[in-house]
Amino acid sequence: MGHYVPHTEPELAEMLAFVGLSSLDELFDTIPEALRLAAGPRPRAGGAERHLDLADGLSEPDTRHELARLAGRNAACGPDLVCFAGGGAYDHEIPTAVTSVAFRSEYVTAYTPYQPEVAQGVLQALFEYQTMVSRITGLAVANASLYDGATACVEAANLVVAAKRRPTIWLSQGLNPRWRETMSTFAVGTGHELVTVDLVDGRTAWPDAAGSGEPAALFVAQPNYLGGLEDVAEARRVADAHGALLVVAFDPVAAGLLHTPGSLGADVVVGEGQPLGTPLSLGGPYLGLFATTLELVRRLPGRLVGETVDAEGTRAYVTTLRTREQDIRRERASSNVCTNQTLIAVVAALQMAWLGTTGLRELAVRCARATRHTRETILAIEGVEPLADVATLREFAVRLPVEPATVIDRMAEEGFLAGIALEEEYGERGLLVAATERRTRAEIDAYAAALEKVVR
Amino acid sequence: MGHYVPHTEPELAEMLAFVGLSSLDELFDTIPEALRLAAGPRPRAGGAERHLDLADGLSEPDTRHELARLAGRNAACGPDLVCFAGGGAYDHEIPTAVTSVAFRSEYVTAYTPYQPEVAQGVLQALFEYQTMVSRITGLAVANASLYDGATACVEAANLVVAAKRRPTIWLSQGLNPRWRETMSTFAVGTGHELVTVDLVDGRTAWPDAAGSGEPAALFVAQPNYLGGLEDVAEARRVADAHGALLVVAFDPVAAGLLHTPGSLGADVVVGEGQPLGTPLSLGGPYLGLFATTLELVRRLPGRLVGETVDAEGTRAYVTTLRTREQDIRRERASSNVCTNQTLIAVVAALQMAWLGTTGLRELAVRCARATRHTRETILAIEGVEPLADVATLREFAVRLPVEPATVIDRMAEEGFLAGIALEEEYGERGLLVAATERRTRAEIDAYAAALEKVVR
Amino acid sequence: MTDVTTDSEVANGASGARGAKPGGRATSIPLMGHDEEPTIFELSSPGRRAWSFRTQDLPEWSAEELVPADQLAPAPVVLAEVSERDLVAHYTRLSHRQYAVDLGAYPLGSCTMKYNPKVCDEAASLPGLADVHPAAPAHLTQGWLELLVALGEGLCEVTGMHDITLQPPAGAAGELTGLLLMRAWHEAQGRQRTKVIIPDSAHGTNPASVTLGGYETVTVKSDERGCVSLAALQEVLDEDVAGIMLTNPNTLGLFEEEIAEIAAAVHEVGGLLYYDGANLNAILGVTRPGDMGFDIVHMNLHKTFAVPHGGGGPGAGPVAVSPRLAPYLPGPKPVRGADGVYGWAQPERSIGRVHGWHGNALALARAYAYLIANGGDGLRSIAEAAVLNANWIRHALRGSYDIPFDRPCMHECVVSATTLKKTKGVKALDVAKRLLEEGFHSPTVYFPLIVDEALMIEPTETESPQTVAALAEALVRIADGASPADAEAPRVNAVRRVDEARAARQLVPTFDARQEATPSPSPSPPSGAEQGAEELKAVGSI
Amino acid sequence: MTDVTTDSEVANGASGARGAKPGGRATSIPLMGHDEEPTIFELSSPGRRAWSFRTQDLPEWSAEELVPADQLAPAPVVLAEVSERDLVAHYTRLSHRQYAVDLGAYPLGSCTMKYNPKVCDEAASLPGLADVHPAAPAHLTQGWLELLVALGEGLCEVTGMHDITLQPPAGAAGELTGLLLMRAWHEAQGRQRTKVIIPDSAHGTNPASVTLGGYETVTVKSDERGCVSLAALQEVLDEDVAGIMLTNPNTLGLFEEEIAEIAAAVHEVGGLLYYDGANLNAILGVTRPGDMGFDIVHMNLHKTFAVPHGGGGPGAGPVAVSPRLAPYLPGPKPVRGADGVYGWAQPERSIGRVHGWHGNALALARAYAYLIANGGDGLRSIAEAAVLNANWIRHALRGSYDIPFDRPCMHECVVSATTLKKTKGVKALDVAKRLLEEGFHSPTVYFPLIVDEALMIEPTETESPQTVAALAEALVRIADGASPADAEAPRVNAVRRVDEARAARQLVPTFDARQEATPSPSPSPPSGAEQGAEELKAVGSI
Ligand SMILES: Cc1ncc(COP(=O)(O)O)c(C=O)c1O
Ligand SMILES: Cc1ncc(COP(=O)(O)O)c(C=O)c1O
Repeated sequence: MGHYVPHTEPELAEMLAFVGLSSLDELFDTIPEALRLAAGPRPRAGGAERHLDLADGLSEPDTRHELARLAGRNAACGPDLVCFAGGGAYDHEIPTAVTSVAFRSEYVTAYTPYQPEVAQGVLQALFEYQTMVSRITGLAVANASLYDGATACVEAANLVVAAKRRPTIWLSQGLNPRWRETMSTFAVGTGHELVTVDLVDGRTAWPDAAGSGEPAALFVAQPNYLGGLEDVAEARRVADAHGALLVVAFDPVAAGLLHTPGSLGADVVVGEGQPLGTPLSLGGPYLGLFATTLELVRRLPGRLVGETVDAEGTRAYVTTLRTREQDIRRERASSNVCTNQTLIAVVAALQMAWLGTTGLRELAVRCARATRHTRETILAIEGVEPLADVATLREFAVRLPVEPATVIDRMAEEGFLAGIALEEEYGERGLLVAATERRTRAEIDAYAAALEKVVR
Repeated sequence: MGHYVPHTEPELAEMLAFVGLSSLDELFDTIPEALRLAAGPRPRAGGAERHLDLADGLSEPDTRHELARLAGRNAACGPDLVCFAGGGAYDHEIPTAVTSVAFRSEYVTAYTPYQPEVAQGVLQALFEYQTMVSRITGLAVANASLYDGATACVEAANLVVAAKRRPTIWLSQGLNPRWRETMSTFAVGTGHELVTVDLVDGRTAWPDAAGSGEPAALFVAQPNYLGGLEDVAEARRVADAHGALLVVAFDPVAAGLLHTPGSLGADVVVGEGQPLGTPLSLGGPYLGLFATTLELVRRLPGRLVGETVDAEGTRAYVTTLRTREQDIRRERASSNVCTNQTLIAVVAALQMAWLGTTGLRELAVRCARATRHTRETILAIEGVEPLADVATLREFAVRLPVEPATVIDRMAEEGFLAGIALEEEYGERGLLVAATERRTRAEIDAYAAALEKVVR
Repeated sequence: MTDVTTDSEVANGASGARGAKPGGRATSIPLMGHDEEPTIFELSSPGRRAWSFRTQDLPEWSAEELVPADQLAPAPVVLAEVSERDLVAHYTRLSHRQYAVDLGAYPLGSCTMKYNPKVCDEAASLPGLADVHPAAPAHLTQGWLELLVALGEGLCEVTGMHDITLQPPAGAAGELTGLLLMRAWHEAQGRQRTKVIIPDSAHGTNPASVTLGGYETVTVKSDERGCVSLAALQEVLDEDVAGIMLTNPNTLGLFEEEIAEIAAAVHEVGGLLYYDGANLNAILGVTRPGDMGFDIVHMNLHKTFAVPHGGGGPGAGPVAVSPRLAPYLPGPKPVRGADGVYGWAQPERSIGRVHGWHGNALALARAYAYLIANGGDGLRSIAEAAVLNANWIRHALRGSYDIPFDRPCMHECVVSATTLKKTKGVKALDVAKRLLEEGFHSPTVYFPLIVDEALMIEPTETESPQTVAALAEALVRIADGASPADAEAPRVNAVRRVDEARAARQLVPTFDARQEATPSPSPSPPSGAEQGAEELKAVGSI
Repeated sequence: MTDVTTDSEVANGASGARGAKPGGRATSIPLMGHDEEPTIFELSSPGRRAWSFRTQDLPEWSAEELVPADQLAPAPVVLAEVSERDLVAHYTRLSHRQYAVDLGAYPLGSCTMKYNPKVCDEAASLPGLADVHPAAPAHLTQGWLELLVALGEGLCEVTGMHDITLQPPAGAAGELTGLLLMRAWHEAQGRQRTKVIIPDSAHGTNPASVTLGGYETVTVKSDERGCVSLAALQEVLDEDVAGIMLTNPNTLGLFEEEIAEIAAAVHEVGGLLYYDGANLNAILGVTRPGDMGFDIVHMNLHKTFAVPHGGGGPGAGPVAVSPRLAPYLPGPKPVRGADGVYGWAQPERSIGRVHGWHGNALALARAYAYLIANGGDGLRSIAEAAVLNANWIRHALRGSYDIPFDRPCMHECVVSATTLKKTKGVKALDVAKRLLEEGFHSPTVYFPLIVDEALMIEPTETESPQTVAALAEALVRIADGASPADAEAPRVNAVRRVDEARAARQLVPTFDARQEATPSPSPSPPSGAEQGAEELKAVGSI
């Protein structure tokens, strides 16, 4: 049997006898013969029987070697590359304390807490997570996680359209372009109309009106994709003028310095929770943050944990308002999400607890300092210009004298992940640069020196 | 306050007030002024006050960077060097399953199980460890660990001298020379006389008699330091002839193939448990294995866990025969050992459970195969000769045509840790070579090719 | 004694009583007692901290210098302020209040809670995989791309499909992706289809995804054998049907024997077949959805490929398709170039991306480790043992529980407590709670919906015969001793039965809402009555 | 139901009863019940396996071909045979039956059970440290050598000493090393000394080490202030005295104020002063043994420098010495050459090695991480908070417990249950067991031996004021409510009070001995009566 199947031959025989069978193959007698693959060892070249065309299993050490070989073919941030790339995925400090506790096997190998009596650990951690997300977004309710920032936007779109019964949504061009693309993909099914509102001077220039009817909501990113700080209060005013809801895509690190979107009137806040303790991971698993007002809670997608008591009055936690969910309401559910990103939410809760009030601010300040120093240093390089004249926080966009893709490749040779090449829609030869609290003056200065060489 | 002191300023003030003090310094009023260092920030250059001459604390990420920098200055087995060194420290497979469970924080951050009611985890793991050590040594009782192989020998010496009331011990020259040196160090305190018995043709040539009186015990290593298989039954006969006890230093991996020392009549078995799941670690923490007969149990050094019941008759475990221990018997204790290597014993228990009956044999067989192939391949190199003509298992000694130290250095440049240079006492230009189950034919052949180049 | 206490401690009232205890007291871990664990907020003390950052050596610009005045928050967001010590202790204590696969059996039908080999954890934590930026150019991520391509090929082989997207981060996301592929394909054929057929035994995500895919759900009833009836299917099949979503084995753990005929019938009207891969564990190396005639297949790698569930995620839900659907797959897709160099490519008529980056990559790395460690031979043995365990337990439970469809099952078996309820007043839910007292997680209950008082038991292949026997024995003992007192269960666990109704009625979704414990917001759908009934039904469902 | 059972399961009798349960049943974890956990041997099934080795591609020589016939064991040693799944589950369940610092406070006096920062765990698991062969030549291990040298220098600075050996793997090993240094030094001076003085409050390892060092222990009584009386000391000081072993603060948590005078007196007769560093946590950055006049100092890095205790080890017990003893230190010693290149050197008149390699190196790496993370400033704040916490609790317990030496203490305070025992029949041991019910580990009891019904409480600096208050409150509550029923405690933990006497009487040291449960072997020392008495005293001691 395979590595992870415990049954010994005598046990198999005994069990088969108990169920009245004499071979493992007979277990599959209900499967029509024509559909069945053959059991037993794969026939060497040209055998007649149909088998999976997969190599035989590797031993564990061989498996490890293979994975290590693959890992060795990547340039990782840290030893290989000093990271100045962001665009929704940031190189933040992840303390050992957070990882070692969050990845305890009770959290890792549990299922969705369907039996609350033996799942208080995950439930309480999620309740605390919800509280923290509620606080950093400034809204009363947060769910227990969604897949990532992009799909959180998709869920927000579904929510606002259902709440407003209007199919149109205005999307700031400052919303992450990959998130907008994801929204477009899903809008085909739901029939939403997505209208992009351009950035002007690095900020969203909300129109008085735009095609096809009043919007259900405005979506704005804070900071936006180019790193610019948006005027959320202004967005709220525009939304009000249209009787629309306001959805803010918020960077949780920004919560260390900026007004919470909730305090500025946002109805829904979404975000990418990766900066809260999750490594870059080629983009996943990440964490979709989702918060909203109490008024909209019945439309909340995904799971929600609530406090209650047990039969003896002891404080306890349980998933609640479950009638929103697909397993109960099926085709009328507020969302189809079932498996979410619980473990990443637990990580984020630990990371936020590790940061605390002062740490969250300190984190944001340190990111902002590194970003400002990077910005000032590279703007001093001839031919490097700001892409937009807007206040930034932890990321900024520049126009380069050379193709960004080329710059990124050559900077990699110098030991830097230089940033992200910007989409054409934002203008020519744009590079998006982020510097986190992990970047030191020495690294930034070396980066600037390398960039100067490369763009020359 | 330091990173790991939770007290806030107001809390400190409140607590000080409660104990009737007004400053932290006053806490140390019982310490004579002349002996006190000054509090507060270190005076910059030339300040008058006495402070610790230590840098201020680093942040956690800075600490991590510093440790990573140091780690980066070592050539590690694995990515940097393919390991053919042994000599009591072997490069064995350590499965993730073992490490991840043994290093759960309940095991890592517990103390010695003084309150058995809340320490059944560690106690039962040790009970299982004792059982496994008892089985692989073939003796009825094993303790719950000692520091390492060397100090286990020291404890064995103390035991046999006390049991026999004879101060003399015969040590096979095949016992690890570092272990013999450690025994000599401690023999100065206990007044034992250690008599070394030479190897002839790679095996201990037990004399009919040797200076200064009858020995309390014979110590023989199986396999011995040069990798040779000793005749333990013969050692037993010699011991009997002298009315002496027999102590066998046994490699746990050898238990996969060889007779257990207990089955051949050993009274005490000691050993180095590192091969059971512990990384090379520059030599520590390792694990001293120690087993003996029921007759000698009252002289057992270190802790012993026994099975018992709780007040309701439920099976439970507890440290037992504690009157042997230093905290009770003080100067009359069987040993001074208090803190031992519990966590490493837990690791070893997991590793032995991971191996199981078939795995332990398979491990030994695979080591032996790799060793034989290595031996055959390098003995084919001109000028490389066997140091002794004796059957070996997982390690062997050769005589090189060049200085071993030079060979080791040059082989490191080729990506191999070639082995261990043997002490002069074993003959000239000796190299000790070990190949574990991790070594493949490709690695061994590359090693031989490199060696051929290097000794040419 | 002084009053070194936190605010919240005061709020909690006198300690000594059962309740959340402050500080390093561990009465909340079952080893030490049965108290509540305080929230992290109740452990907070202003000014305390765990955080620590790298020395940057940068100008120490203040918040005011860094942020325009109108953007700067007047005060920082208040979070818990704890030491690393309390942080670690709190979440370690919580972990002792949590059941998990690594502690024991978890026979939760449909969820495939098997043991996840630790070697896969190691794969996911390799810095060379974990510390790679998703926007790094392809030539810097050849290892990742090679892994993704190889995983995709392996999964296509296992399912008998042609091409694949690894982007969907969970099963439901895979379903919706599949439905959008279906839609794109039909549209490319110039067809406007409106309906998707789903059996009444289907998982709730299926109909929910159908709605989001812009289709209408048409439910087809299962027949007396627990399978899709070809006749009933024929009745609803017409030119408006975009496709059918099936899982095979279905949620009763039964193989749809007429699958070839079903496929033919659906294809006949121009519809597509979607395979819900939640139950793939049963057929690894035994039969393949592609060979059965399916056009679109999603996999739950967190079920079949040993990605641990993480308390509810993250998972991964790749979608594999037949050749005609390949051009529509989401992009960018990892591909191997003719020169052996890997890169990203956009399928010709891609529906676009369904994830912000490339899906749950580290979960995919785990699955890849699992795939190569098992290999073709290992995968089949998984199915064999999983199916054997389920049948064994079905046999063992005969006589103690109703077995609505008592014929050879695949990897799970559904039994019912109908008779128990009638004769002893003991419901499926009570059996579930009693099982918690017996040291097992309970099976899935009240699903599939077509079985009354359903208990859906999936032992999985990683449970030994001894464990399966112990589970069966416990279930038999529960049935034998069933009494109204079982409504009191569980009695030996960390908390007693939890008041789910109150949680919904009096919503406390955050620590901050605790004080003001709001009655649940009202007049949004569903209506009160419906709500109550459904909330009740929700208990213990999946 | 069939009989798929292991032998041992049968031996265990009918399941269903309380007892060790087979398979993946988790009633042994307190979350799920209060059963025993079966041993790994009872989970074993012949032929099952977890192991997996690398593909070697070597000739498949058989055991018979590899080993001479007379050496080959007729059959392999029988070990447990389990799946990885059962292996992981079993030891994960056992971990739920274990209290630990990471779960809550552990105020075990003398043991310094403080929180160990997780960053140090990471240090110990870096492959560049963990995967280094101890015999690798110095030029391949420069990082390790640099670390060891820097750690040694830092520890010398902290203790005010001149040079150091890092070899001793624990405190007791450090003690013996120190005594051998003492002996070597005296011998080099041409003196034969025979006695070592130890206060009656000393830890048992001190006298045990003295014996092994070849000396005789002379006990000196503590005075009414709990300290070494200079007068009593003078009485035993003579030319036979090799030295004195002290811990300062002593085991009562009191600072020996006359230490300078003691040092002078001992030096006067040519003796040396040995510092037992178990209590170093109290004086970090505040005062230094070297400045007090000590010649030899051992440190318990597993107490003061946050090496976790691991359930009883491994630790590390470096020994630092004054200049005149440096030439005798064990070797090889890590050294920095003039050229900045590191290497190993043998001290001139080295006593030889005291460890098979270089000591518990990975524990030393943890300690180094802790040292540089705290730095000089951080170390002092550790002492301050540790001492403040202890004094706070001393004040809080006044009125509830006897406080034999009620004056300012250092990092721990010793209280006594003498009055409680007299008035309510509640012993220190009962208080300890009651505290387990309150969610705390108990203090050290019955140590130091000079205090009747001693409870030795060391909160450490990592416990917050809230935790210290909760601990005090629990202790006060226990004293207030003390009653003979406390002899029943603990009642809410995984097991009830454990029968220690039976364990010794009827020795079962292995699973294999279980069946034949041997009455304890007899006629070796100590004699029966002594044994019984001492066994009783042993309960709960350290
Ligand atoms: C039959 C079935 N289909 C679909 C799903 C949905 O998968 P996921 O939870 O990954 O979204 C599940 C999982 O719960 C399931 O059991
Ligand atoms: C005062 C004192 N001295 C010495 C020791 C012995 O140290 P170790 O247990 O590390 O051998 C201890 C530890 O228990 C102690 O508390």
